[in-house]
Amino acid sequence: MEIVLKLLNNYYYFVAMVLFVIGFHTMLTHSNLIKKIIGMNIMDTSIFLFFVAIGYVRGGRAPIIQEGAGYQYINPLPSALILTGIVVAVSVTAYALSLISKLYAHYGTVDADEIALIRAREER
Amino acid sequence: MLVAALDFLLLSFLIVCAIAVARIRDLISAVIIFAAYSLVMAIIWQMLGASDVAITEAALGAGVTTFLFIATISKTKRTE
Amino acid sequence: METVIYNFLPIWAVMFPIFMSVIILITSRRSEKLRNGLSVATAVVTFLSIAAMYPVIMSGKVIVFTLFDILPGLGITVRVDILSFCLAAISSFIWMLVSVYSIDYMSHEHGGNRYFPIFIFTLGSTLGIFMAGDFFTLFIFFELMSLISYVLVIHEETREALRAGYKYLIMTIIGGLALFFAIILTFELAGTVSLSEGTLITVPSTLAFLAFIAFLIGFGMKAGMFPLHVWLPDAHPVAPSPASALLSGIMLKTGAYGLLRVIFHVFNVSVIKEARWDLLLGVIAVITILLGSAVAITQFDLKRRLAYSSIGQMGYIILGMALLNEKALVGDVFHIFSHAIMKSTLFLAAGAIIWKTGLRNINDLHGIGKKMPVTMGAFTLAALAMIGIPPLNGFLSKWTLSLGALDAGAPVYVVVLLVSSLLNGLYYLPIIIAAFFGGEEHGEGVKIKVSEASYKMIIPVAILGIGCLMFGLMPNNIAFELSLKAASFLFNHAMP
Amino acid sequence: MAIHVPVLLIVILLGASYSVPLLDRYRKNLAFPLTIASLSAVFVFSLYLIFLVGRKGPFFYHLGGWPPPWGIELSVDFLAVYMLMVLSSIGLLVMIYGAKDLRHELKKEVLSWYYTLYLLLIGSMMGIALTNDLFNMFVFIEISAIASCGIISIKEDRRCLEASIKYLILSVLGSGCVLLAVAMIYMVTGNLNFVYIAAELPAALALYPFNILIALSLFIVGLGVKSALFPLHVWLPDAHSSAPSPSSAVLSGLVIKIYAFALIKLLFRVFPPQIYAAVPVLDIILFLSVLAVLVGSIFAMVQDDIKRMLAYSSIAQIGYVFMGIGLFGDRALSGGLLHIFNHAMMKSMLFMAAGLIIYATGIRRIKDLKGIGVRMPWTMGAFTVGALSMVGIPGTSGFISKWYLALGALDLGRPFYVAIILLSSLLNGIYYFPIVIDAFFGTKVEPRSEHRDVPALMLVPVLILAAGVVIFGFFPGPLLNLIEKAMTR
Amino acid sequence: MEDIVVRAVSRLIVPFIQLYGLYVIFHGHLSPGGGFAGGAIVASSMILYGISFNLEAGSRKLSHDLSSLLESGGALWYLLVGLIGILLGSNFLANKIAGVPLGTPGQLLSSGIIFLLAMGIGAKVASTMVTLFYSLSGGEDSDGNRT
Repeated sequence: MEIVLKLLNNYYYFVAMVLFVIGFHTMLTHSNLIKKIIGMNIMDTSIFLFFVAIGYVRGGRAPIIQEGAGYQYINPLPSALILTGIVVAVSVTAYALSLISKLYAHYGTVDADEIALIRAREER
Repeated sequence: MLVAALDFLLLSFLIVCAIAVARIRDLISAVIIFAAYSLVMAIIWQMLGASDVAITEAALGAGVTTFLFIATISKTKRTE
Repeated sequence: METVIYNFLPIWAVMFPIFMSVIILITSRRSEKLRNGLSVATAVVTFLSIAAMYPVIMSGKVIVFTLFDILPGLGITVRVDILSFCLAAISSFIWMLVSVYSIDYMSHEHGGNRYFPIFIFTLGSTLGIFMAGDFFTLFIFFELMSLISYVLVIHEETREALRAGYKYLIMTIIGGLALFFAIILTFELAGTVSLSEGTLITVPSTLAFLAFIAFLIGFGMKAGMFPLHVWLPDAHPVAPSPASALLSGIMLKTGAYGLLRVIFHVFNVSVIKEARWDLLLGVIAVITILLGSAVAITQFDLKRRLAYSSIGQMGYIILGMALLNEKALVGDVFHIFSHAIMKSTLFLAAGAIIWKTGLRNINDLHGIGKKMPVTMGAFTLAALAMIGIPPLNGFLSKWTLSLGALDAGAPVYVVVLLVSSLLNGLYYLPIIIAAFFGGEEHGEGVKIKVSEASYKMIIPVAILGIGCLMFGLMPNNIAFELSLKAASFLFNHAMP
Repeated sequence: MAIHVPVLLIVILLGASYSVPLLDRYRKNLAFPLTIASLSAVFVFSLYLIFLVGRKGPFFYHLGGWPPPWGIELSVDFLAVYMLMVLSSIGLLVMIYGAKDLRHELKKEVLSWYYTLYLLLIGSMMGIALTNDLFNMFVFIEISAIASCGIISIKEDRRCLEASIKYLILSVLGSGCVLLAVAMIYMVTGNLNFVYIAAELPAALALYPFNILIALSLFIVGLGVKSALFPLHVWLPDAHSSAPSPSSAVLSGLVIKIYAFALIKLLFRVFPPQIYAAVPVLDIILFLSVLAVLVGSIFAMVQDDIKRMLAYSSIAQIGYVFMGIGLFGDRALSGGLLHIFNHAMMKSMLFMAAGLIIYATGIRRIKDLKGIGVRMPWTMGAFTVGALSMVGIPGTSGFISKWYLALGALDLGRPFYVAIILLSSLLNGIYYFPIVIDAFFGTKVEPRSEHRDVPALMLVPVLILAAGVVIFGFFPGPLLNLIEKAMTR
Repeated sequence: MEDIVVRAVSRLIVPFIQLYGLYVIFHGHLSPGGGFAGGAIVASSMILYGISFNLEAGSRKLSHDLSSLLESGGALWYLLVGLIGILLGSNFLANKIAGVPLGTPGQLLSSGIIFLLAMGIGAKVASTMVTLFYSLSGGEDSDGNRT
């Protein structure tokens, strides 16, 4: 019961973890490379969700200063971090996709297992 | 209370989307669902007060990333 | 404590050959004569610089010099005491003779441009081992010598040589790693590995035992001690004969020297006696002696037989350490001298025969003594000394060893010595008898016209052969004096 | 001005990195000189930093003038300076070597992109070494991951592409773990600065022990994947062997080390020591490192491609670094740190030597290398020095790091690990020496027709590194000094 | 996609998207968004143009030379602006501390160098994204895989 309550209180963290596991699992188990990259994106966004949830102050407002208002703001630092994180994630995605299309040109498939098979056959 | 309900709805939508992305075999569909996932994620972030992140995610996760995925898939195979 | 003198001379004696080896390598492309001349000159100068230390050492002083530190507290240090001097003197002396011998020997072989620099470099590193001031320096030169002498072993580059060389290399690495382990354990236990610090480990413990075993493996490997001797009978015969003479005559002794230092510097007599490690050494020594001699009988390749004989003789030296008393130690150090002289005589003589006739099989050597009387004469002297016939130096060392064994209250070792002498006789005498009294057929009735080898080869052999006789005839010779002093020095050092 | 040197290092490299493609368009022949010039400048600057830190002591640099908890902080201490020295020296030498080799291995159009990626890689690694901020470290780790995948995939043959996608995916997994760990740490401490986290963590440990433990293990897994710790090494052999030789040299020599270095920094500077007493993380690292050392060597023995063999050997050698981390004593850790530099020298030299052989003759198979030493004595001489150093022969730098690791193991009363080190040295000997022996002695092979002369420019870096191995084998004093200071908290 | 509706709509909408992107870039210090998000928006407008007309027409609008100039130039601009801090005697990327005039809060020119930085970032991101898209969809020779 206690655990359920704890979960209810921290449901953002919980959802973030669930998404992380889904993303991680997709990345590890699917042999399709594009699927892997989507999994990577899910994994990354889940961590960003986690970050945002850390910075969230209940009842706080977005950290945009307006004159003369005494609001309580949410922590802006995680947002700054996530922005950087998104940049990184997008660049990795883009790079991975360009690699994948080149791999397709060479192997005719985007499936990691099939590529490994082709490689194994070649080396024999 | 309403806000909390909306939260739950959006979060469960996220999970459903994520699982759907993982399970669906048509890559284009997966990418579209992923775009929806990104948009919902952007909404959640906006609700959490991180509007900077939300706008970036909306532009990138739902926009450019999807373009890139689709461009790649159009050059390669569509089904897994 | 000992009186210490700081002097550059030992460093010079180590570094000069190493430096000259580079010069020789450079000049060897230009002129063969220059290369040979430089090699001999280097060996002579090195011998002279070692000999120059004689008066200082004889007055009981110790020469110490530290070059630089590699790790904090561990550096290249050089230290010459009486034991170091004994070994350095005999090795540089024999090196000098062998360098003269090599000139003609190598003129028929390929790769002289490689041989001479390596040969001189090995001299430097071997002297480095003997004159090292701590185990760290010793280790560095030990590895240097072992790796460089690999090139000497595989000089012929036949398939057989390469295989033997590979075995030698791997065993060397294993030995080096064991030594590394031992030294690091000693360093951890004692905080230093210097030879000038008195006994390093005074209490037997598990770690100390591990260190002892590791030392035994490391140095025993080089000394051809029983279960680790397997590389020796392969590696020594395949090397060119002058190199075999050095490998068997001198480089084996580096292992023996290391063991002496371990027993009397790292540990001491009381620790070893208390922990009964001397028994272990004794058993190993007996097995080594009997095995080496017995297997030598079954070998018909001349150099291979000599190599097995070396294993047996190294057994004597290990036995001398195991007895842990001063008399045995005298015999031990003297046997290092005598074996160095005897074995190099034998290998050089065998080399002269092979060089002249190309024959390696013992059965082909009938009547060779009549054609090469000087060579075979020296061979005979050395072989008789090996067996232990009285007026020769081998007899003197065995006699002292036996006295030591009796002193230690272990007459069984005397029996072992006698048995092994008998076995020695069994494999040396037939060669001599056949050489002088046998008919003149070479194997399948081939007649080869043979005369003596060139004088550059005979003279070193003859000098060494006469050495066997002289050191035996005169019991008060310089080598024996040195042995006496070295033994008392070591023994008193180890008895607090 | 002196105070700005640390940030200038990164700015120079990134600036040069972005200018190269521009230059390539307008002044083609200036791209390479610019690369070399920036790398040399960085090398000089990092030497200057060693001098500066030695004289004035460690200092911090605040980006944007914002002091820490808010701003990003660069910490210029002995540890960082040591790593900067390693990165800049090896980086410069490998690039000098690459001048000719890349022209041979890559297409002309992508040459300038290679310089871009290379400078980006070195710059980001310097960032990892310098930064004192957890998230900033993550960003640099990601940049270096992309750049290092880039310098593999840039040689567009299918093996490289496959290797780099494998590397990319595993490395993204690793950085996902690192990012989550960063989030965890931020959650419990509210800080990203190393110093502040270290101050907060002991108190936080009592409140949220699980979060911190999860963060610790995620760091180890994430950085372990990137530095090819044993069961996570699967990407390394393909990636390092198929890449162009300069890439292999810098990947094996520097890239895997920088992550191990980051882990050292985290474990040593950030996490409180009492956590290691409570949970056996270090023992797990130690166990894995033992496996790495042995399995890496055993796999290396059965390879017949020389670069693949070197790659497997890297797995074994990174095991030494992790063994130093796992033992966690002062001397063991200094052994590990020392091995970072020593292995960087040895392995990049070996890869460059292998690259030279491939450049000159096209031979990759170990069996075909017989007699190569007679034709390429200098190259194989350097290779021999590297092999000796791998085995740990005294007088080479490999010996010094082994000595320290072994002493560290004995300090903790664990002679077993000394035995492991010795066993692996023996294994190293078993697979390195036959190559050397075959190269110099034994059967001579006919010189093949496609023999190409080796330009001096390629040979010089190899010889410099070989000399470095020997020099630091005899005079490791300055290095040890630096590491000793780095070890003091 | 030769659809007249799509073409007409996108012709109409692209300028507005671009304007919005520029707005996001230049108001990064005042409102949500910034160089990166704005750059991505500008890029997506160009990609939209490329998709709805055809790729060749799209890539003609932003030539390879220009985009690579923008890519490198954007990053270099960022570094150069960062150096202003050092030149003014403070640290790298220093803004207020170095004495850069900030202007009045709430106005466009109110953030010192951040405004300048955002411009650089926006240009780089936009051009990089476009290059990436074209190289992925096979519009031109693919070597734009860096960020």
